[in-house]
Amino acid sequence: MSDAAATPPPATGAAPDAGPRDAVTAAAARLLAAKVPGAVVEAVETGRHPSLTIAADKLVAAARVLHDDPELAMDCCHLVSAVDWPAKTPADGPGAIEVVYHLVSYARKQGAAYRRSAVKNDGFLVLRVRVPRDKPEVPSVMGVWVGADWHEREMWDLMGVKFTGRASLRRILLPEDWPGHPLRKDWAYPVEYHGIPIIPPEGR
Amino acid sequence: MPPDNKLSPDPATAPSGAPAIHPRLALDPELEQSIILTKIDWLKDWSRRNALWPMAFGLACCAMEMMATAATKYDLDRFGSGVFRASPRQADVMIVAGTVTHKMAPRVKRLYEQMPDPKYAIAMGACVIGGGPYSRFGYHVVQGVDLVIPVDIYVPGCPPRPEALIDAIRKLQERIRVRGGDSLRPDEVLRNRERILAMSAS
Amino acid sequence: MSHEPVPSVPHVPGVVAPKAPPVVDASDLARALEERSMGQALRTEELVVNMGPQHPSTHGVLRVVIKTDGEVVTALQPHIGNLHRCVEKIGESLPYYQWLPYVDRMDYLAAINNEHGACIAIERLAGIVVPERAEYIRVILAEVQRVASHIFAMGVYGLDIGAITPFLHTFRERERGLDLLDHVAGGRLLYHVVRIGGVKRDLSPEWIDECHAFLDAVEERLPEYNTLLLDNHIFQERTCNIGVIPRELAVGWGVTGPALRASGVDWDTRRDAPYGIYDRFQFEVPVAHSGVAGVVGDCFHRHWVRFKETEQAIRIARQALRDLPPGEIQAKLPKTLKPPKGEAYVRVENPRGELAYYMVADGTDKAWRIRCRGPSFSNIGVMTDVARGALVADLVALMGSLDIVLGEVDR
Amino acid sequence: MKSFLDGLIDGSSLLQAVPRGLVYTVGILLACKAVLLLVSLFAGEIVWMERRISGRMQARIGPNRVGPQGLLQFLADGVKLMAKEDVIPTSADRLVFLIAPYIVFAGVFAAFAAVPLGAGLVPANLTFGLFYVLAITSVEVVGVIMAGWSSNSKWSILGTMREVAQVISYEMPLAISALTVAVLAGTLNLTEIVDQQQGWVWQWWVLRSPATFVGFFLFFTAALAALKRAPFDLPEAESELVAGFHTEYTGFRFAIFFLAEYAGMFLFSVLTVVLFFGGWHPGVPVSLTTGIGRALGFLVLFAKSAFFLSVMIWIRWSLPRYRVDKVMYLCYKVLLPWSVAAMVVAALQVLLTGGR
Repeated sequence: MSDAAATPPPATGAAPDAGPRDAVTAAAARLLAAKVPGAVVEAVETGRHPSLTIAADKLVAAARVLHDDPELAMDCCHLVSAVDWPAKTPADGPGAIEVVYHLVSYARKQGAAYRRSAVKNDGFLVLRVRVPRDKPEVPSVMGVWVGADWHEREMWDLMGVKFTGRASLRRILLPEDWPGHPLRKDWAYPVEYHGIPIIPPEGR
Repeated sequence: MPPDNKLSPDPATAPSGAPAIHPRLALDPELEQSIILTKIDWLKDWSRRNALWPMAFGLACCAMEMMATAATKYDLDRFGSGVFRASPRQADVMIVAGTVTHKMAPRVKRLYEQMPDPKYAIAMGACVIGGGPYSRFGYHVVQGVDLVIPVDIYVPGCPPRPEALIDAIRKLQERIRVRGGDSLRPDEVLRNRERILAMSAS
Repeated sequence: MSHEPVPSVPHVPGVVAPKAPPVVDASDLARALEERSMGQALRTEELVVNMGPQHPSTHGVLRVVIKTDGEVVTALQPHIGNLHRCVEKIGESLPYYQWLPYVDRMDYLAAINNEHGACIAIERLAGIVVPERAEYIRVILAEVQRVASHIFAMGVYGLDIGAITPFLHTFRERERGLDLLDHVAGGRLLYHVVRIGGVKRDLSPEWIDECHAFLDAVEERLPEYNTLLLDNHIFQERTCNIGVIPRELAVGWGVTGPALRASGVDWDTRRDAPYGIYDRFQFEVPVAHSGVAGVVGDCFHRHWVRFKETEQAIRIARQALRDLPPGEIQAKLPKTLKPPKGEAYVRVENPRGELAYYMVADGTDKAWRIRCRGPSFSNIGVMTDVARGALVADLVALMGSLDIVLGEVDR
Repeated sequence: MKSFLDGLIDGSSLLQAVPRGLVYTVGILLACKAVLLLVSLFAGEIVWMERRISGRMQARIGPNRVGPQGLLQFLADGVKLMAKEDVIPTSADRLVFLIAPYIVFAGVFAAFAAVPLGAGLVPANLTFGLFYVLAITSVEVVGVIMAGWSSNSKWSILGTMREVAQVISYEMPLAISALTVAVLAGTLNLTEIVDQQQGWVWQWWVLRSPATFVGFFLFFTAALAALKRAPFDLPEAESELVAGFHTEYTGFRFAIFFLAEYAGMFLFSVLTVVLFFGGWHPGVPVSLTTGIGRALGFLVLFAKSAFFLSVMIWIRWSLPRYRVDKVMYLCYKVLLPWSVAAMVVAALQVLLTGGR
């Protein structure tokens, strides 16, 4: 995690502007501070992009706590995304890949108070995990949310994030022998694939 | 990848130096004029163009328009082409409706090969003709299905309207009427491939 | 294709797996003798069948490898990606304005709902306020699209079950809906009519009359569809208690939309986390209950929820048509849209479930990262856990009831 | 047939010159050819009928470009299929694969030998005609098993398993419900059964006894299943099994399967008419023994069977498909008990009233 901390902060979500605290994020931050100490690296509870940055090695424990807590009851992992943040210059280190989890609760959603708050943040709890770009290994949360299975496979396929501690991490969309991970910013278009020529974007 | 999936033209069928002769022209000129043969040929072509059974094979958005063409308002069955066969063995025309991706290309080729001769292919939609909107940045999209299988009729549009597909069927019927119902000649196979290869190399 | 055993399509011959060379040793012989003595000399083997990518009921190019014991499915693995069209990469490569048409092509049966979500996400990034009239037009178009998509899904489900005529009957009404959208957008299937900051064209009074006529026609026809499907004895036998997705499984897999409501979860994004102006309309969210037929979470309820939702979509569209205010339909926008640094996560209720966009802007005219969550992507996943022990025919019924569109699975 | 040929020979001096055996052989072959042509033509037109009726049901038009109103559509389809490449999969069992379609067709076609299409218009007026027809149609299953097994395709084998289970099971209710008529009529000869229905409409077997009334519905349902028509079209369920047992068949061989299916439809609708609906008797007491009368009788029979064909088509395009276990349930727990009950009632009726 120290590698990731050394990388420059991402261009997004870091600037907390003034505003009301997001109740869900704040509750999650409190819960994690009590149950899994050291899990929350950075907590943004206000502004347009409230989120919790979680240490990669504590992710599964934190996910389990968020899932099992009767108050929060984050029973659905809506989406697993990954964002590539390559370093501007080689001196800045390897750059980072940020894995973003959008969690939502269906068990808790009953009640008018939640519905009002849902308008603000759509009711999502956003978790971020930042890992170095040259060694993007994140523990899998498939054991907690079974639906994360395919999302993780897709992020391995397109972004090359290695999710550890899960059964099989195969490509899901692209063929198994596809060169590289296309959503990496430095990925180059292949010239041909199995005898079918591909005209690169510059040629079209 | 096993060699049978190699998408480059087979050297045996690729055009050699001499221009390939259309099988119908290869007959003895005198025999060609024979009434019976002409009549049988006419009957064959007549039946082929009036009973073009498409394969029930949709890839993407265009497949919805293909279904619309077969359905209530447009009714492809009027032209005898309403029998969508799920098995390629019983289909005559493969309407490649929708984006062909690199993962799908070997299967498209294989399905085409599973169809019995004479067989025809209609490239429906921009994606199938040349990659369409995905041709530039869509790394996983084949830039034209004619890199994989020979295509008889191209239908532009994204997606083409059902009228356009009906027109394509009519065009295919016209093509069979004018130049006989045999499948594409070897020298016509993958003709676009050379062009694409040249562009790719530059 | 070295990565897969055989890139086989259904017609690849090979009923019997190649026999391994006979290796006989004493223990094998002993076991064989023992089996024979127990009356198990008849050797049976499981059949691995490749369903798709060219199969009439995989709704496109889904490939499902199923292991069957006779007719009973013992294991199943969906393989997707045959329609991966790189929408996320294109989103990073093209300006926001130019990316919008690609969104249509994700869920090609509900193009307007896709556009709606994408525009909301971009507007939230850039802080654009949409004129009132445009908001209403968006809702009208989205609900017309939802009606068209749902009746199409109902008809296609009939096709999967083996009834061909309902499909064509629903198509007749769907054509009217498509004609309506065609009049506004100039395209039958993919529209690009919902634009950033508004909509492309205004609705004429004639269009509104025609829209009312369409909604009336669908409402009138819905009982007819039900006679052919929902109330049909054979249909009920084919769908009740089949492919039951329990609530926990549905939520865990991230199943959304009609499939989630059919599992008994009372959630509709339009009501519970409203986007656009959906909080202004009165409508009910149909949730499966055991009072209809079958058990909650089965194929029948997914179809039933779809039917009920069609009624509600008609209701919303009528309210929007009634309240349609006059005014502008397009906000003033710069020539090059450069949203400030930031991110947005927007989910909208598509006919198939919750479509979500995660957008990260870096201050340029192109997004830094766009991630789309296709609802069908999660809806297919649940199949692996549900289909075990079903018959092949039930598998088709289950697949059809989830109403997947491969365009948004593979994106 | 023999008496007809004898009459022909006696009337012609030319034919008397050739050996009688040769005349019989040629005559039989010609009759076969005529029936084959007739059946093929009917099967083809049933295909056209089905496509047009389904088109109407679905707010479409259906084929209307080839010939007047698309009547020649079946010809185009047939010639095209014959002119197609004949693909035999490499891993198929070649011989079995090649002969399977003929066996399927032979099963249906041979049944027409004993089916009367009009007064005296029966190739072989067998005393056990009904038994023969029900028995010979079972040959079709053998052909289907051969086709499915030899194709060496997984979809084919699944379709074959369904076909075998279904058709063999439905033989029982089919035969038993047909026998309700035979029990009451006291004969298995189809011509005699028809002749017993001469006169007014209430002389038709379907209205003459509660047993035959129920028997008709059981017979028709079982016939749908035996024909693999929807809602029992599981062996070739397109949305499940691609094309079922004939997935691997191309061109001419596929055309034969196609023809056999529609010829089977024609066969069973004729059989329904012959057994339950008065055959060629129009339902009013008129004599149909003259030449014109026979021709009219044939038309009447054809019109009646066209009605039942339409019902089959109507059912096919309206109903969803049953699932394989429900099909079996319907056979063994519904149709079979009911048909046995109908049979018992018919037998009791014969005992109590002496039949008729």
